[in-house]
Amino acid sequence: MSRFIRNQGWVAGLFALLIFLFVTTKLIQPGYGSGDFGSLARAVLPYAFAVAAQTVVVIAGGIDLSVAAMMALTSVTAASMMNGASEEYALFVVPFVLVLGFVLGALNGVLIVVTRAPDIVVTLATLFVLQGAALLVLGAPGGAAAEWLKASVIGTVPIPGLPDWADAWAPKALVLLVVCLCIIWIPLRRSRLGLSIYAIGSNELAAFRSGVPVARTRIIAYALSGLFAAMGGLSLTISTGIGAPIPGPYLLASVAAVVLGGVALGGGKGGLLGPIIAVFVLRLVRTDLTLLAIDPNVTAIIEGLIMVAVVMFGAFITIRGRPVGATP
Amino acid sequence: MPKSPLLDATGVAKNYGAVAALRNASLSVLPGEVHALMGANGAGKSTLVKILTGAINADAGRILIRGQLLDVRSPAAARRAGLLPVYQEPSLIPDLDVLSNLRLTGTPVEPFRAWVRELGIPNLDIRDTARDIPLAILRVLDLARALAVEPDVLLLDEMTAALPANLAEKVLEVVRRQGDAGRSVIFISHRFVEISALCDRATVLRDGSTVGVVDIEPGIEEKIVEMMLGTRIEKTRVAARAANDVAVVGGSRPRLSVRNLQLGTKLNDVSFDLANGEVVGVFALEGQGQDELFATLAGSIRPTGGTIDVDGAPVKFSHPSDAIQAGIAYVPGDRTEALAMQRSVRENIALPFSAGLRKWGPIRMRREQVVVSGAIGRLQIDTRAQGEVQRLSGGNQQKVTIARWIAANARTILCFDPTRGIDVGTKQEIYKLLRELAGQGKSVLFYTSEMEEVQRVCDRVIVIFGGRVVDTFPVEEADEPALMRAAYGLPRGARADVGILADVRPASDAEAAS
Amino acid sequence: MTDIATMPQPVSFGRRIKRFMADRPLIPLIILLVILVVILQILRPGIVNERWLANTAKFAIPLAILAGCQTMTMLTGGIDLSVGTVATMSAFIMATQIVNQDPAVAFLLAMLPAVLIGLVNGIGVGVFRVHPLIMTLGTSLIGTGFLQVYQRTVIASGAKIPDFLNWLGTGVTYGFPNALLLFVPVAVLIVFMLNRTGFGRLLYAVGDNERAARLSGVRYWQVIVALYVLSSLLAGITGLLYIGLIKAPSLSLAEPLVLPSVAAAVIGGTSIFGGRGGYTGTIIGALILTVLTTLLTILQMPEGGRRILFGFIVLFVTAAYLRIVEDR
Amino acid sequence: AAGKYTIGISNTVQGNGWREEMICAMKAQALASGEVAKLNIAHRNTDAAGQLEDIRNLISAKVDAIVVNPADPAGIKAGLEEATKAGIVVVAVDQAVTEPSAYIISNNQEQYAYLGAKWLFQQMGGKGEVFYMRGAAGASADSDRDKGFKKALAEFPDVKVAQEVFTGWQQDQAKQQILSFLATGTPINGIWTSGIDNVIVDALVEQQAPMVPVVGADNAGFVGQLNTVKGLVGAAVTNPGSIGGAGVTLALQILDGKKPAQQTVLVNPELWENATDAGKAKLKSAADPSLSPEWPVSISIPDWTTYTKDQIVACKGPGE
Ligand SMILES: Nc1ncnc2c1ncn2[C@@H]1O[C@H](COP(=O)(O)OP(=O)(O)OP(=O)(O)O)[C@@H](O)[C@H]1O
Ligand SMILES: Nc1ncnc2c1ncn2[C@@H]1O[C@H](COP(=O)(O)OP(=O)(O)OP(=O)(O)O)[C@@H](O)[C@H]1O
Ligand SMILES: [Mg+2]
Ligand SMILES: [Mg+2]
Repeated sequence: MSRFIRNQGWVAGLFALLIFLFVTTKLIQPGYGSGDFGSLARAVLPYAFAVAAQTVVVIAGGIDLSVAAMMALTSVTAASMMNGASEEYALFVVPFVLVLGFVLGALNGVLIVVTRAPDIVVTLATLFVLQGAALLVLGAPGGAAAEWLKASVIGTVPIPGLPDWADAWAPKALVLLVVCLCIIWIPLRRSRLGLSIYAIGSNELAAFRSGVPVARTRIIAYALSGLFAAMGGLSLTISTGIGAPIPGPYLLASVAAVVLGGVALGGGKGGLLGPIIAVFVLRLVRTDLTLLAIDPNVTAIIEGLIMVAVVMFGAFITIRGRPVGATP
Repeated sequence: MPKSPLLDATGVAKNYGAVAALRNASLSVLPGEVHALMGANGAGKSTLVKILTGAINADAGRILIRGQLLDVRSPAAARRAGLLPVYQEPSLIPDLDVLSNLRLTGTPVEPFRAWVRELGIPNLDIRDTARDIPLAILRVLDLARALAVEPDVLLLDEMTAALPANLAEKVLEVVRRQGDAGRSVIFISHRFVEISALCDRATVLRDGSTVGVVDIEPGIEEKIVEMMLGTRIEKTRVAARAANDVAVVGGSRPRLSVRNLQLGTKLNDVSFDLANGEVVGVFALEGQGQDELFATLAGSIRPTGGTIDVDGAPVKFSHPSDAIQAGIAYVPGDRTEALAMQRSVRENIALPFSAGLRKWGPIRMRREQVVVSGAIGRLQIDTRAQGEVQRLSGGNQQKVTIARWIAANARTILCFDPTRGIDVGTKQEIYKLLRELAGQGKSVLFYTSEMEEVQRVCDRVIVIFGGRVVDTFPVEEADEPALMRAAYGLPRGARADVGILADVRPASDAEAAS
Repeated sequence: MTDIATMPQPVSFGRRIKRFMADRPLIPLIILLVILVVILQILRPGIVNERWLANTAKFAIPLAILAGCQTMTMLTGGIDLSVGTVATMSAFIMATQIVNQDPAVAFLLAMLPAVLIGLVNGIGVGVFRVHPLIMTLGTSLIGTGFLQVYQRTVIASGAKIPDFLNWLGTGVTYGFPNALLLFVPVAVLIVFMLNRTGFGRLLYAVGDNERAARLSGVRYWQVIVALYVLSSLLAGITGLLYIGLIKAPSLSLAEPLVLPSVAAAVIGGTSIFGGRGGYTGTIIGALILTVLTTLLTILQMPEGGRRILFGFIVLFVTAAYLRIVEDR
Repeated sequence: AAGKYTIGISNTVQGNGWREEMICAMKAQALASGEVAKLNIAHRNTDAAGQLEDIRNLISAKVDAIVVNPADPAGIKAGLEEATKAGIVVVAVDQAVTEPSAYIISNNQEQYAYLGAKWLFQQMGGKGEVFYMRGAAGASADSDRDKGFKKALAEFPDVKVAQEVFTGWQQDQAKQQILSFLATGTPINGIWTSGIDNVIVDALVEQQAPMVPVVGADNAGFVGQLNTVKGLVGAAVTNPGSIGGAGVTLALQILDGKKPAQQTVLVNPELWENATDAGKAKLKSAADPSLSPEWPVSISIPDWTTYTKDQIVACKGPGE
């Protein structure tokens, strides 16, 4: 039990915060209902994928500054491929873009391994490269998305055996997110590869000496990051119906959510659930700020304060909660 | 008929920039043999182990396993070839629990558990995160993990150095049985007792070259030392002074006076005095509260009860700097805790000089140079790779941690197992140094995991068991059986009924224990 | 026991050069810089003239000072992402306050937010142990918010660039930019501080092994608070210099310098994990980035291609430098 | 406030003078109209997906109308459609949107570029080299302006683009680019900027480079320079940030049941140059040194905005 609290306490606390925010939202706007929740889920989608992409590499002891640029590139690629193409063609575009993300992500990893330069520099460099590539694909926002793709995040999923009112709270966007993340994350977490990713993040030398193929693991971690980023890029195209070559604000948001979600920058610790809940928290805060019609200039202050306060609080309870006798 | 070697390495060389870690090392191990690899600090033992197990690649050399040429390019390849190391530093992944660590290396769990029990840790929870496990236990887990896959050749790099006596004993016992079972073990240690109890032959390295291979037989010790160091060294018994001398030097007030010290469940009612000019030994089995005692005195942890007086005045430490201000310096047993590994030897030694707010200004480089090189000279630190401490050999790193407080001229030094992983020659130096410090009126609190050290350096010994001081011996009475009995919490005079401790030397029948 | 391995090996000329450079990591960095300049001169013969040198210095100086903030914080394993906001704030406040205030008062008002943000950063990182990336990101959000709120109060009063800052930012004396009058002392001070003062030593020690520093009597929070305040002060001064150079107070004036400042420090050989690096390398790193920007400006190619090239050159420079300096 | 409506505002670029003026114009107009009880402003740096989020949040907040400066004409279609379905009046300002139910009151970006470029090429005598300083690569306003610029270029076959750069609408980047370019010594005959203009003139003055005609926007700083810098010939093309105020007016008209004749209203730019006396006079009257140099001087749009200068400068909305 105490081990559960130690390992999952942060995530549980975050979840409690989320529930608290939902209650607050309902108080602010009594009409807040399932439709609004659907909006929230759709807003969360690109952030959640960005944060998943970031989480994998952070756990592996790295950082990926190219997440947002990767999303932009995959988004414009998808949008320009689907422009004027048939609905069925999108069936080919989606896997193609996912593979593209995976390969480009792997390339990040390969460059890190081969150049031996720090992750932060390599991904900073690829940030520019991917941005440039996105501009070459589409010089200005444009392109299109297949209608069935756009429909895939609108509305709700009828879940057999559940009453309608409950179905209404299962927006397609949320179901899509959960499915996409679980399909990759759960098997990964249970596999030796997953352990290896945690291992190289925790202590690279020890991992190497334990026989972990460090280089290969790092490359795969970045490839997975690329894959998640490609999902994020697709989700952008799906929700906006276009591709935009300028990266959105997903990089810093992803780093912030990773830390809020209890994943140590430095590697080896944490999971995916925390950061995803953190994304919901951050988006819901944004909703509340809008519902309250707070002065927009003050919202920046509030968002910054919340970020700092939550992390400080976390740090504070870890300092306090240290067992007696442990050397700090 | 001579058996053909299981492992045969010849002409191994490895350079780090200008430093030659290995020049021409060779090592040949027979099946079923426990083979010692010996050498002074920095001789290249760890480097050779790393090369044999694929952790680093050699610049030159040839490695044969069962007569077959083998290119061990990675730890995984070495594992496949049946070579398994336990390195000088723990190799479990800190943020994974033990079970995940086993899965990561594909180690079978049940054999591992069996070995862990065998090695004297009955109640390990394999769901514990490695980071939360004490260093000594981690070392044992490393060994159990290696044993569980039944390697052909087991390479143990200073396996016992960080272990308290009870665990070390178990390890030796297990290792010896490996040899009996036909598997080979390469065993690195600076402790001759262990070597003579355990090993069949020894390969001696000096300055990166193999200088000889000898059979272990009574009296060979001197010869090995000679080969290791190139010269004969005097193995002196440092004379401890009688307790009444101390009182004269120190005056009536003790330098450090601890009363009823309490720390959660770890320390109960610890009281003792440390006089000026006195070396007091602390002896304990693993995990009896000695770590916490030292950390408390060093200001790293705040006690939950009791008092500490320095020179008769009560003190409360809330940070190590308070202790340092009071002239109390702490040398931790784990050197990675004490050193800035990427910085130079000089910066590491001079670090306390800049600690205080008042000392943040310009550094007087010349004065610092003098003080630092004085300390380096006094501990004879091998400074060939001094640009970064991490490039020093383990033993030399250990010396840097002590040199720091010699340079800072601390009045009281809390030494936690300072000779861990230090070669014989240097050990003598350190004993001498501690006595010299005592001679200058400084006081030393000295925890050791090696019983014979107690007699070499200490004036008095206190024994801790279950967070309490269970006994205090003048050095004359601190023979090994007495210490061991006390360490197990057995009162003095009850010796007859404890057969287990008849002789602590693992050489004797430790099997009788169970 | 005779063997070739024991004989002194003849060291090849290549190895000797490599070792020479490894001991003096500045030399390869300078060589890389010179190569870039030569390429520039080949592409546009005559461009490398006195005027160009002065302009390059003018733009490299603010970048180099901010990169100095990154160098110092990175030595302790931190990072200061709030420098852009701090510089912008002090610049904006200076330009708007000088209209109605005494210059000295305006200066103090301009440096006030710098001190405050530095203090908050330092306390968050040093006392509450918040990850520096999150802490400084949070304070920079908060700072931006406050700046926007402030901005609304001074719309009517307009802005003015003090002549002195103008002179310092854009002036050239005997071919040397006046900004050097500020930069040279600052650079000398930083280099001296890092190498020859107790505080500098502590930055390295704390970043390398905080526990070791603690056991040596170092109080972590003191070092960290002092460090982040110093970093913020430098950023504030950079802001004043930069407003003198750009002469257009905007609410995002120095933000574009943040990522390059991190890049300059990393290219210059400072490790983001702490304990390793120095300021002289950073200065060259800043020059390299500035020259690179020029190079890309005058290249005739699509913007996408330019960014791709920029990314690859940054990667190449860092990788080449690491290869040369690492003695493996 | 006495008003009855709640108006939601969504904007996706923060921290540049033009957008700040737009927001202030919206606030001032809402206040001056007396019809607005509350403004609900989502104003941050984000992309089209982020704007969708903001629009949906505004729908959740049950505003009566949404005035939006679109991050992209097509990218927020779904959100605008949902808003209309929810009975909310939608007005796009500054740029068009593809959602047919939305009303649009927009600056004509293509015309903006065409007007300035054409004037510039005429000044250059229909031949020579032009330095083309664009906005942010990949932004839709930038590509619209590019169309207008290319259209003018096609009319002057002897004008060549010496160099094309993207300033990212960043002052510092633009200044570094112009200085680098000047250092190459390449002769040019004119400079076209996408609104990052005063730093360009500064650079020419600092470097004592030969003055060439410069085209910029009606930013207070640049307009001031056109009046005062010796030897500078140039033109400011209006691109009023006060379009935001016009958007609020339009939204209120619709809410009050006065639907405009067309769905789209284009506010065409004007060009103020200092090459002729008439132009000079116009520039003189337009100049406003009391404004922040990044703010466009055209702080109001006749027929569309009713606030006073004090009101927009105070930048206060209803209830503040
Ligand atoms: N990464 C490195 N860079 C430079 N020199 C190194 C490096 N690693 C080891 N050395 C040098 O190689 C030599 C041999 O080191 P090694 O660790 O093998 O010694 P050792 O025999 O294990 O000593 P100890 O008993 O002290 O552990 C030492 O002089 C050491 O300074
Ligand atoms: N910067 C330095 N370089 C070289 N040696 C130093 C330096 N600072 C201190 N020492 C040495 O360390 C020892 C302790 O000096 P330290 O200044 O720490 O003593 P202190 O009792 O704290 O003195 P004070 O209270 O005056 O600061 C002295 O032997 C001194 O020579
Ligand atoms: Mg060793
Ligand atoms: Mg050793």
